[in-house]
Amino acid sequence: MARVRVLLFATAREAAGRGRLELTIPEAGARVDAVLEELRDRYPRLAPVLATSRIFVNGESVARRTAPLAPDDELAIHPPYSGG
Amino acid sequence: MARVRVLLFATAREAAGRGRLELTIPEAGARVDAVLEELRDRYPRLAPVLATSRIFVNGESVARRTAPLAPDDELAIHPPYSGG
Amino acid sequence: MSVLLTRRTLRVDRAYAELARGVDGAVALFVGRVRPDRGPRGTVTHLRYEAHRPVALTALTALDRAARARFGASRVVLWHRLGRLGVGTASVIVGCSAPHRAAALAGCRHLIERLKAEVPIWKTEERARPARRRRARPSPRRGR
Amino acid sequence: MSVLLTRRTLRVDRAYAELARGVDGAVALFVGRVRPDRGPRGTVTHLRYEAHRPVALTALTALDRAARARFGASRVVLWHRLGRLGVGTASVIVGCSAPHRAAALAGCRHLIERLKAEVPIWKTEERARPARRRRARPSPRRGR
Repeated sequence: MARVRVLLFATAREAAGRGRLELTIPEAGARVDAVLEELRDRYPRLAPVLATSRIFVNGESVARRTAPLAPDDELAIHPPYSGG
Repeated sequence: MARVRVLLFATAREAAGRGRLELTIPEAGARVDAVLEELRDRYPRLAPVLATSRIFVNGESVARRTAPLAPDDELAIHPPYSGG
Repeated sequence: MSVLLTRRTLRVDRAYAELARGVDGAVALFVGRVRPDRGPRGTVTHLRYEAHRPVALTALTALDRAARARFGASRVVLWHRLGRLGVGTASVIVGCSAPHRAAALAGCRHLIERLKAEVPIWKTEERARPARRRRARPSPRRGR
Repeated sequence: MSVLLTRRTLRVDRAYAELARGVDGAVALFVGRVRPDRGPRGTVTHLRYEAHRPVALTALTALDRAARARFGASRVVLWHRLGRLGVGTASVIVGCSAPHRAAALAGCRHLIERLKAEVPIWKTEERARPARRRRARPSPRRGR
Protein backbone atom coordinates (compact mmCIF):
# COMPACT_ATOMS: atom_id res chain seq x y z
CA MET A 1 0.00 0.00 0.00
CA ALA A 2 1.18 3.53 -0.76
CA ARG A 3 0.64 6.44 1.57
CA VAL A 4 -0.10 9.70 -0.27
CA ARG A 5 -0.41 13.16 1.32
CA VAL A 6 -3.13 15.47 0.00
CA LEU A 7 -3.27 19.27 0.30
CA LEU A 8 -6.60 21.02 -0.25
CA PHE A 9 -6.95 24.77 -0.76
CA ALA A 10 -9.80 27.28 -0.71
CA THR A 11 -13.07 25.76 -1.97
CA ALA A 12 -11.50 22.28 -1.95
CA ARG A 13 -10.61 22.68 1.73
CA GLU A 14 -14.09 23.97 2.50
CA ALA A 15 -15.75 21.06 0.66
CA ALA A 16 -13.63 18.46 2.48
CA GLY A 17 -13.71 20.28 5.80
CA ARG A 18 -9.93 19.99 6.10
CA GLY A 19 -6.77 21.31 4.46
CA ARG A 20 -4.62 18.21 4.53
CA LEU A 21 -5.12 14.47 4.84
CA GLU A 22 -3.44 11.19 4.08
CA LEU A 23 -4.71 8.36 1.95
CA THR A 24 -3.48 4.81 1.61
CA ILE A 25 -4.09 3.29 -1.80
CA PRO A 26 -3.03 0.01 -3.39
CA GLU A 27 0.49 0.44 -4.69
CA ALA A 28 -0.37 -1.39 -7.92
CA GLY A 29 -2.86 1.17 -9.23
CA ALA A 30 -1.34 4.21 -7.53
CA ARG A 31 -2.26 6.96 -9.96
CA VAL A 32 -3.62 10.49 -9.63
CA ASP A 33 -7.10 9.42 -10.76
CA ALA A 34 -7.25 6.73 -8.06
CA VAL A 35 -6.65 9.36 -5.39
CA LEU A 36 -9.28 11.68 -6.87
CA GLU A 37 -11.75 8.77 -6.97
CA GLU A 38 -11.09 8.03 -3.30
CA LEU A 39 -11.53 11.74 -2.42
CA ARG A 40 -14.87 11.93 -4.27
CA ASP A 41 -16.05 8.84 -2.38
CA ARG A 42 -15.11 10.27 1.00
CA TYR A 43 -16.22 13.87 0.33
CA PRO A 44 -19.05 14.00 -2.21
CA ARG A 45 -19.10 17.82 -2.04
CA LEU A 46 -15.56 17.81 -3.43
CA ALA A 47 -16.62 16.36 -6.80
CA PRO A 48 -17.61 19.64 -8.53
CA VAL A 49 -14.50 21.35 -7.13
CA LEU A 50 -12.20 18.65 -8.50
CA ALA A 51 -13.78 19.06 -11.93
CA THR A 52 -12.36 22.59 -12.22
CA SER A 53 -9.14 22.13 -10.23
CA ARG A 54 -5.54 21.72 -11.34
CA ILE A 55 -3.58 18.91 -9.73
CA PHE A 56 0.03 19.29 -8.56
CA VAL A 57 2.25 16.43 -7.46
CA ASN A 58 5.31 17.36 -5.41
CA GLY A 59 4.93 20.97 -6.60
CA GLU A 60 4.75 20.12 -10.30
CA SER A 61 1.63 20.52 -12.40
CA VAL A 62 0.23 17.20 -13.60
CA ALA A 63 -1.26 17.28 -17.08
CA ARG A 64 -2.69 13.75 -17.24
CA ARG A 65 -4.75 12.29 -14.43
CA THR A 66 -3.36 8.88 -15.23
CA ALA A 67 0.07 10.01 -13.95
CA PRO A 68 1.58 7.46 -11.53
CA LEU A 69 2.22 8.18 -7.85
CA ALA A 70 5.01 6.98 -5.60
CA PRO A 71 4.75 6.45 -1.82
CA ASP A 72 4.92 9.71 0.15
CA ASP A 73 4.05 11.82 -2.88
CA GLU A 74 2.24 15.06 -2.06
CA LEU A 75 -0.79 15.73 -4.19
CA ALA A 76 -2.27 19.27 -4.11
CA ILE A 77 -5.73 20.32 -5.25
CA HIS A 78 -5.72 23.82 -6.80
CA PRO A 79 -9.18 25.28 -7.42
CA PRO A 80 -9.17 28.28 -9.82
CA TYR A 81 -6.80 30.94 -8.51
CA SER A 82 -8.17 34.15 -7.05
CA GLY A 83 -5.17 36.08 -5.80
CA GLY A 84 -4.61 39.78 -6.37
CA MET B 1 1.14 102.44 -28.48
CA ALA B 2 0.36 99.21 -26.65
CA ARG B 3 2.67 97.66 -24.10
CA VAL B 4 2.69 93.85 -24.27
CA ARG B 5 4.42 91.49 -21.83
CA VAL B 6 6.14 88.42 -23.26
CA LEU B 7 7.07 85.20 -21.41
CA LEU B 8 9.63 82.87 -22.97
CA PHE B 9 10.21 79.28 -21.81
CA ALA B 10 12.89 76.64 -22.31
CA THR B 11 14.47 76.87 -25.79
CA ALA B 12 12.68 80.18 -26.43
CA ARG B 13 14.23 81.63 -23.30
CA GLU B 14 17.64 80.30 -24.25
CA ALA B 15 17.39 81.73 -27.78
CA ALA B 16 16.39 85.19 -26.51
CA GLY B 17 18.72 85.09 -23.52
CA ARG B 18 15.86 86.10 -21.23
CA GLY B 19 12.63 84.72 -19.82
CA ARG B 20 10.46 87.83 -19.90
CA LEU B 21 10.44 91.16 -21.70
CA GLU B 22 8.12 93.96 -22.68
CA LEU B 23 7.42 95.25 -26.15
CA THR B 24 5.68 98.39 -27.27
CA ILE B 25 3.86 98.06 -30.56
CA PRO B 26 1.55 100.40 -32.50
CA GLU B 27 -1.94 100.00 -31.08
CA ALA B 28 -3.45 100.01 -34.56
CA GLY B 29 -1.86 96.76 -35.75
CA ALA B 30 -1.54 95.14 -32.31
CA ARG B 31 -1.82 91.49 -33.20
CA VAL B 32 0.02 88.32 -32.20
CA ASP B 33 1.91 88.17 -35.49
CA ALA B 34 3.19 91.74 -35.03
CA VAL B 35 4.73 90.74 -31.70
CA LEU B 36 6.30 87.61 -33.19
CA GLU B 37 7.72 89.71 -36.04
CA GLU B 38 9.26 92.11 -33.55
CA LEU B 39 10.72 89.20 -31.55
CA ARG B 40 12.29 87.66 -34.66
CA ASP B 41 13.84 91.02 -35.53
CA ARG B 42 15.34 91.43 -32.09
CA TYR B 43 16.40 87.81 -31.55
CA PRO B 44 17.12 86.09 -34.86
CA ARG B 45 17.87 82.79 -33.06
CA LEU B 46 14.27 82.78 -31.87
CA ALA B 47 12.86 82.34 -35.39
CA PRO B 48 13.13 78.53 -35.62
CA VAL B 49 11.80 78.16 -32.08
CA LEU B 50 8.74 80.29 -32.86
CA ALA B 51 8.01 78.10 -35.87
CA THR B 52 7.29 75.11 -33.61
CA SER B 53 5.86 76.93 -30.57
CA ARG B 54 2.32 77.40 -29.37
CA ILE B 55 1.28 80.91 -28.41
CA PHE B 56 -0.79 81.69 -25.32
CA VAL B 57 -2.36 85.07 -24.58
CA ASN B 58 -3.40 85.67 -20.97
CA GLY B 59 -3.23 81.93 -20.34
CA GLU B 60 -5.41 80.96 -23.30
CA SER B 61 -4.13 79.14 -26.36
CA VAL B 62 -4.30 81.30 -29.50
CA ALA B 63 -5.18 79.39 -32.63
CA ARG B 64 -4.74 82.18 -35.21
CA ARG B 65 -1.67 84.38 -35.23
CA THR B 66 -3.81 87.25 -36.51
CA ALA B 67 -5.55 87.40 -33.10
CA PRO B 68 -5.70 90.97 -31.76
CA LEU B 69 -3.90 92.10 -28.61
CA ALA B 70 -4.96 94.66 -26.00
CA PRO B 71 -2.59 96.79 -23.90
CA ASP B 72 -1.01 94.85 -21.02
CA ASP B 73 -1.79 91.48 -22.56
CA GLU B 74 0.62 88.74 -21.63
CA LEU B 75 1.86 86.66 -24.54
CA ALA B 76 3.65 83.37 -23.74
CA ILE B 77 5.85 81.35 -26.07
CA HIS B 78 5.50 77.58 -25.51
CA PRO B 79 8.09 75.44 -27.30
CA PRO B 80 7.14 71.74 -27.52
CA TYR B 81 6.49 70.39 -24.04
CA SER B 82 8.96 68.02 -22.43
CA GLY B 83 7.65 67.38 -18.93
CA GLY B 84 7.47 63.98 -17.29
CA MET C 1 13.30 41.06 -2.06
CA SER C 2 11.46 41.08 -5.34
CA VAL C 3 9.18 38.10 -4.62
CA LEU C 4 7.35 37.85 -1.33
CA LEU C 5 4.43 36.06 0.35
CA THR C 6 3.94 37.60 3.76
CA ARG C 7 1.52 38.04 6.63
CA ARG C 8 2.92 41.52 7.30
CA THR C 9 1.76 44.91 6.01
CA LEU C 10 2.72 45.65 2.40
CA ARG C 11 4.33 49.07 2.12
CA VAL C 12 4.29 51.03 -1.11
CA ASP C 13 7.28 53.15 -0.09
CA ARG C 14 9.36 50.01 0.39
CA ALA C 15 8.27 48.63 -2.97
CA TYR C 16 9.25 51.91 -4.63
CA ALA C 17 12.62 51.90 -2.82
CA GLU C 18 13.26 48.39 -4.17
CA LEU C 19 12.36 49.42 -7.73
CA ALA C 20 14.34 52.69 -7.53
CA ARG C 21 17.64 51.15 -6.50
CA GLY C 22 19.01 51.59 -10.00
CA VAL C 23 18.82 54.63 -12.29
CA ASP C 24 15.82 53.57 -14.35
CA GLY C 25 13.74 56.41 -15.70
CA ALA C 26 10.36 54.78 -15.14
CA VAL C 27 8.70 52.96 -12.26
CA ALA C 28 5.15 51.60 -12.46
CA LEU C 29 3.30 50.21 -9.46
CA PHE C 30 -0.03 48.51 -8.97
CA VAL C 31 -1.64 48.05 -5.57
CA GLY C 32 -4.67 45.82 -5.07
CA ARG C 33 -6.81 46.49 -1.99
CA VAL C 34 -9.68 44.73 -0.23
CA ARG C 35 -12.88 46.17 -1.67
CA PRO C 36 -16.21 46.28 0.24
CA ASP C 37 -17.91 44.42 -2.58
CA ARG C 38 -21.68 44.32 -2.26
CA GLY C 39 -23.75 41.33 -3.22
CA PRO C 40 -26.92 39.46 -2.34
CA ARG C 41 -25.01 37.66 0.45
CA GLY C 42 -23.92 40.91 2.06
CA THR C 43 -20.95 43.25 1.86
CA VAL C 44 -17.35 42.06 2.04
CA THR C 45 -15.74 43.01 5.35
CA HIS C 46 -12.59 40.86 5.14
CA LEU C 47 -10.76 38.65 2.69
CA ARG C 48 -8.68 35.68 3.78
CA TYR C 49 -5.75 34.93 1.49
CA GLU C 50 -3.95 31.61 1.40
CA ALA C 51 -1.28 30.23 -0.92
CA HIS C 52 0.36 26.96 -1.81
CA ARG C 53 3.58 28.60 -0.76
CA PRO C 54 6.42 26.72 -2.50
CA VAL C 55 4.51 26.48 -5.78
CA ALA C 56 3.44 30.14 -5.56
CA LEU C 57 7.01 31.32 -4.93
CA THR C 58 8.25 29.32 -7.92
CA ALA C 59 5.49 30.82 -10.09
CA LEU C 60 6.25 34.37 -8.91
CA THR C 61 9.95 33.89 -9.61
CA ALA C 62 9.11 32.68 -13.12
CA LEU C 63 6.95 35.81 -13.67
CA ASP C 64 9.78 38.03 -12.49
CA ARG C 65 12.19 36.41 -14.94
CA ALA C 66 9.68 36.58 -17.80
CA ALA C 67 9.04 40.29 -17.24
CA ARG C 68 12.74 41.04 -17.41
CA ALA C 69 13.08 39.10 -20.65
CA ARG C 70 9.91 40.35 -22.34
CA PHE C 71 9.79 44.01 -21.29
CA GLY C 72 13.42 44.70 -20.50
CA ALA C 73 12.32 45.36 -16.94
CA SER C 74 15.31 46.02 -14.68
CA ARG C 75 13.63 45.39 -11.38
CA VAL C 76 10.40 43.68 -10.46
CA VAL C 77 8.35 43.56 -7.27
CA LEU C 78 5.78 40.81 -6.73
CA TRP C 79 4.51 40.99 -3.17
CA HIS C 80 1.35 39.27 -1.99
CA ARG C 81 -0.07 39.35 1.48
CA LEU C 82 -1.60 36.33 3.20
CA GLY C 83 -4.03 36.03 6.10
CA ARG C 84 -7.17 37.93 7.04
CA LEU C 85 -7.34 41.48 5.66
CA GLY C 86 -9.88 44.21 6.34
CA VAL C 87 -11.41 46.54 3.76
CA GLY C 88 -8.88 49.00 2.34
CA THR C 89 -5.85 46.87 3.18
CA ALA C 90 -3.29 46.30 0.43
CA SER C 91 -3.35 42.62 -0.59
CA VAL C 92 -0.88 42.82 -3.47
CA ILE C 93 1.81 45.14 -4.78
CA VAL C 94 3.21 44.56 -8.23
CA GLY C 95 5.81 46.83 -9.76
CA CYS C 96 8.26 47.15 -12.55
CA SER C 97 11.09 49.52 -13.37
CA ALA C 98 12.52 50.07 -16.84
CA PRO C 99 14.48 52.69 -18.74
CA HIS C 100 11.30 54.02 -20.39
CA ARG C 101 7.68 54.41 -19.37
CA ALA C 102 6.01 52.22 -21.99
CA ALA C 103 7.92 49.14 -20.84
CA ALA C 104 7.37 49.84 -17.14
CA LEU C 105 3.61 50.36 -17.56
CA ALA C 106 3.12 47.39 -19.89
CA GLY C 107 5.26 45.19 -17.63
CA CYS C 108 3.26 46.16 -14.55
CA ARG C 109 -0.03 45.37 -16.23
CA HIS C 110 1.29 42.07 -17.55
CA LEU C 111 2.55 41.05 -14.09
CA ILE C 112 -0.74 41.60 -12.27
CA GLU C 113 -2.72 39.79 -15.00
CA ARG C 114 -0.43 36.79 -14.92
CA LEU C 115 -0.21 36.75 -11.13
CA LYS C 116 -3.98 36.49 -10.91
CA ALA C 117 -4.17 33.74 -13.53
CA GLU C 118 -1.14 31.61 -12.73
CA VAL C 119 -0.11 31.87 -9.10
CA PRO C 120 -1.71 29.49 -6.54
CA ILE C 121 -3.18 32.12 -4.23
CA TRP C 122 -6.83 32.14 -3.17
CA LYS C 123 -9.13 34.53 -1.43
CA THR C 124 -12.11 33.58 0.71
CA GLU C 125 -14.69 36.24 1.45
CA GLU C 126 -16.21 37.24 4.75
CA ARG C 127 -19.41 39.16 4.27
CA ALA C 128 -21.68 40.98 6.67
CA ARG C 129 -25.34 40.23 6.13
CA PRO C 130 -27.13 43.18 4.63
CA ALA C 131 -29.41 45.00 7.06
CA ARG C 132 -32.85 43.42 6.62
CA ARG C 133 -34.85 45.51 4.21
CA ARG C 134 -37.92 47.07 5.66
CA ARG C 135 -40.81 46.69 3.29
CA ALA C 136 -42.06 50.13 2.33
CA ARG C 137 -45.40 49.89 4.04
CA PRO C 138 -48.01 52.02 2.34
CA SER C 139 -48.85 54.66 4.88
CA PRO C 140 -52.51 55.45 5.51
CA ARG C 141 -53.60 58.07 3.06
CA ARG C 142 -54.01 61.54 4.37
CA GLY C 143 -56.30 63.61 2.21
CA ARG C 144 -55.48 62.54 -1.35
CA MET D 1 -3.84 67.76 -3.20
CA SER D 2 -4.35 65.91 -6.45
CA VAL D 3 -2.62 68.49 -8.68
CA LEU D 4 0.74 69.90 -7.69
CA LEU D 5 3.74 71.75 -9.14
CA THR D 6 6.39 71.86 -6.47
CA ARG D 7 10.08 72.39 -5.82
CA ARG D 8 9.93 69.87 -2.96
CA THR D 9 10.63 66.13 -2.96
CA LEU D 10 7.85 64.00 -4.45
CA ARG D 11 6.98 61.14 -2.14
CA VAL D 12 5.42 57.94 -3.41
CA ASP D 13 4.02 57.03 0.02
CA ARG D 14 2.13 60.34 0.15
CA ALA D 15 0.79 59.85 -3.35
CA TYR D 16 -0.44 56.38 -2.38
CA ALA D 17 -2.02 57.76 0.81
CA GLU D 18 -3.89 60.32 -1.29
CA LEU D 19 -5.14 57.66 -3.72
CA ALA D 20 -6.03 55.21 -0.93
CA ARG D 21 -8.28 57.57 1.03
CA GLY D 22 -11.37 55.80 -0.28
CA VAL D 23 -12.10 52.08 -0.55
CA ASP D 24 -11.13 51.59 -4.19
CA GLY D 25 -9.82 48.15 -5.01
CA ALA D 26 -7.10 49.29 -7.41
CA VAL D 27 -4.38 51.92 -7.30
CA ALA D 28 -1.92 52.45 -10.17
CA LEU D 29 1.10 54.73 -9.90
CA PHE D 30 3.72 55.90 -12.33
CA VAL D 31 6.95 57.58 -11.23
CA GLY D 32 9.28 59.28 -13.72
CA ARG D 33 12.90 59.74 -12.64
CA VAL D 34 15.92 61.59 -13.97
CA ARG D 35 17.82 59.17 -16.17
CA PRO D 36 21.59 59.41 -16.83
CA ASP D 37 20.96 59.49 -20.57
CA ARG D 38 24.12 59.11 -22.65
CA GLY D 39 24.68 60.96 -25.87
CA PRO D 40 27.40 62.48 -28.02
CA ARG D 41 27.26 65.63 -25.86
CA GLY D 42 27.89 63.69 -22.65
CA THR D 43 25.81 62.04 -19.96
CA VAL D 44 22.87 63.74 -18.24
CA THR D 45 23.74 64.68 -14.67
CA HIS D 46 20.77 66.96 -13.92
CA LEU D 47 17.51 68.07 -15.44
CA ARG D 48 16.03 71.50 -14.84
CA TYR D 49 12.26 71.59 -14.96
CA GLU D 50 10.24 74.76 -15.46
CA ALA D 51 6.54 75.36 -16.04
CA HIS D 52 4.19 78.08 -17.15
CA ARG D 53 2.56 77.66 -13.80
CA PRO D 54 -1.03 78.97 -14.11
CA VAL D 55 -1.52 77.38 -17.53
CA ALA D 56 0.05 74.11 -16.35
CA LEU D 57 -2.20 73.95 -13.27
CA THR D 58 -5.28 74.54 -15.43
CA ALA D 59 -4.15 71.80 -17.82
CA LEU D 60 -3.47 69.34 -14.98
CA THR D 61 -6.87 70.05 -13.45
CA ALA D 62 -8.49 69.37 -16.83
CA LEU D 63 -6.61 66.04 -17.06
CA ASP D 64 -7.78 65.08 -13.59
CA ARG D 65 -11.40 65.79 -14.50
CA ALA D 66 -11.10 63.93 -17.84
CA ALA D 67 -9.65 60.81 -16.15
CA ARG D 68 -12.55 60.69 -13.72
CA ALA D 69 -15.05 60.98 -16.54
CA ARG D 70 -13.36 58.61 -19.00
CA PHE D 71 -12.06 55.86 -16.70
CA GLY D 72 -14.33 56.21 -13.71
CA ALA D 73 -11.22 57.07 -11.69
CA SER D 74 -12.15 57.98 -8.12
CA ARG D 75 -8.95 59.75 -7.19
CA VAL D 76 -6.14 61.14 -9.29
CA VAL D 77 -2.66 62.37 -8.45
CA LEU D 78 -0.75 64.60 -10.88
CA TRP D 79 2.39 65.85 -9.18
CA HIS D 80 5.30 67.38 -11.06
CA ARG D 81 8.49 68.65 -9.57
CA LEU D 82 10.23 71.84 -10.72
CA GLY D 83 13.82 73.02 -10.39
CA ARG D 84 17.17 71.27 -10.77
CA LEU D 85 17.05 67.51 -10.16
CA GLY D 86 19.89 65.03 -9.98
CA VAL D 87 19.94 61.56 -11.55
CA GLY D 88 17.51 59.17 -9.86
CA THR D 89 15.27 61.91 -8.47
CA ALA D 90 11.52 61.56 -9.03
CA SER D 91 10.38 64.31 -11.41
CA VAL D 92 6.76 63.23 -11.77
CA ILE D 93 4.22 61.04 -9.98
CA VAL D 94 0.98 60.21 -11.71
CA GLY D 95 -1.61 57.97 -10.13
CA CYS D 96 -5.14 56.82 -10.38
CA SER D 97 -7.48 54.81 -8.17
CA ALA D 98 -10.57 53.00 -9.39
CA PRO D 99 -12.82 50.15 -8.28
CA HIS D 100 -11.09 47.71 -10.67
CA ARG D 101 -7.56 47.27 -11.97
CA ALA D 102 -8.17 47.73 -15.71
CA ALA D 103 -9.47 51.26 -15.19
CA ALA D 104 -6.74 52.23 -12.73
CA LEU D 105 -3.96 50.98 -15.02
CA ALA D 106 -5.43 52.46 -18.21
CA GLY D 107 -6.12 55.74 -16.43
CA CYS D 108 -2.56 55.97 -15.13
CA ARG D 109 -1.10 55.37 -18.56
CA HIS D 110 -3.46 57.88 -20.15
CA LEU D 111 -2.56 60.53 -17.57
CA ILE D 112 1.20 60.33 -18.07
CA GLU D 113 0.85 60.37 -21.87
CA ARG D 114 -1.39 63.42 -21.82
CA LEU D 115 0.68 65.18 -19.20
CA LYS D 116 3.74 64.91 -21.42
CA ALA D 117 1.88 66.09 -24.51
CA GLU D 118 -0.38 68.82 -23.16
CA VAL D 119 1.02 70.41 -20.01
CA PRO D 120 3.42 73.37 -20.36
CA ILE D 121 6.37 71.91 -18.49
CA TRP D 122 9.87 71.76 -19.97
CA LYS D 123 13.11 70.08 -19.10
CA THR D 124 16.57 71.39 -19.88
CA GLU D 125 19.48 68.99 -19.68
CA GLU D 126 22.81 69.37 -17.97
CA ARG D 127 25.36 66.95 -19.29
CA ALA D 128 28.85 66.11 -18.21
CA ARG D 129 31.31 65.94 -21.09
CA PRO D 130 32.29 62.39 -21.83
CA ALA D 131 35.80 61.54 -20.79
CA ARG D 132 37.95 62.25 -23.87
CA ARG D 133 38.39 59.04 -25.82
CA ARG D 134 41.90 57.83 -26.03
CA ARG D 135 42.69 56.76 -29.55
CA ALA D 136 43.70 53.14 -29.50
CA ARG D 137 47.31 53.67 -30.43
CA PRO D 138 48.76 50.66 -32.15
CA SER D 139 51.34 49.42 -29.74
CA PRO D 140 54.73 48.46 -31.12
CA ARG D 141 54.58 44.88 -32.22
CA ARG D 142 56.18 42.42 -29.97
CA GLY D 143 56.93 39.30 -31.86
CA ARG D 144 53.78 38.65 -33.87
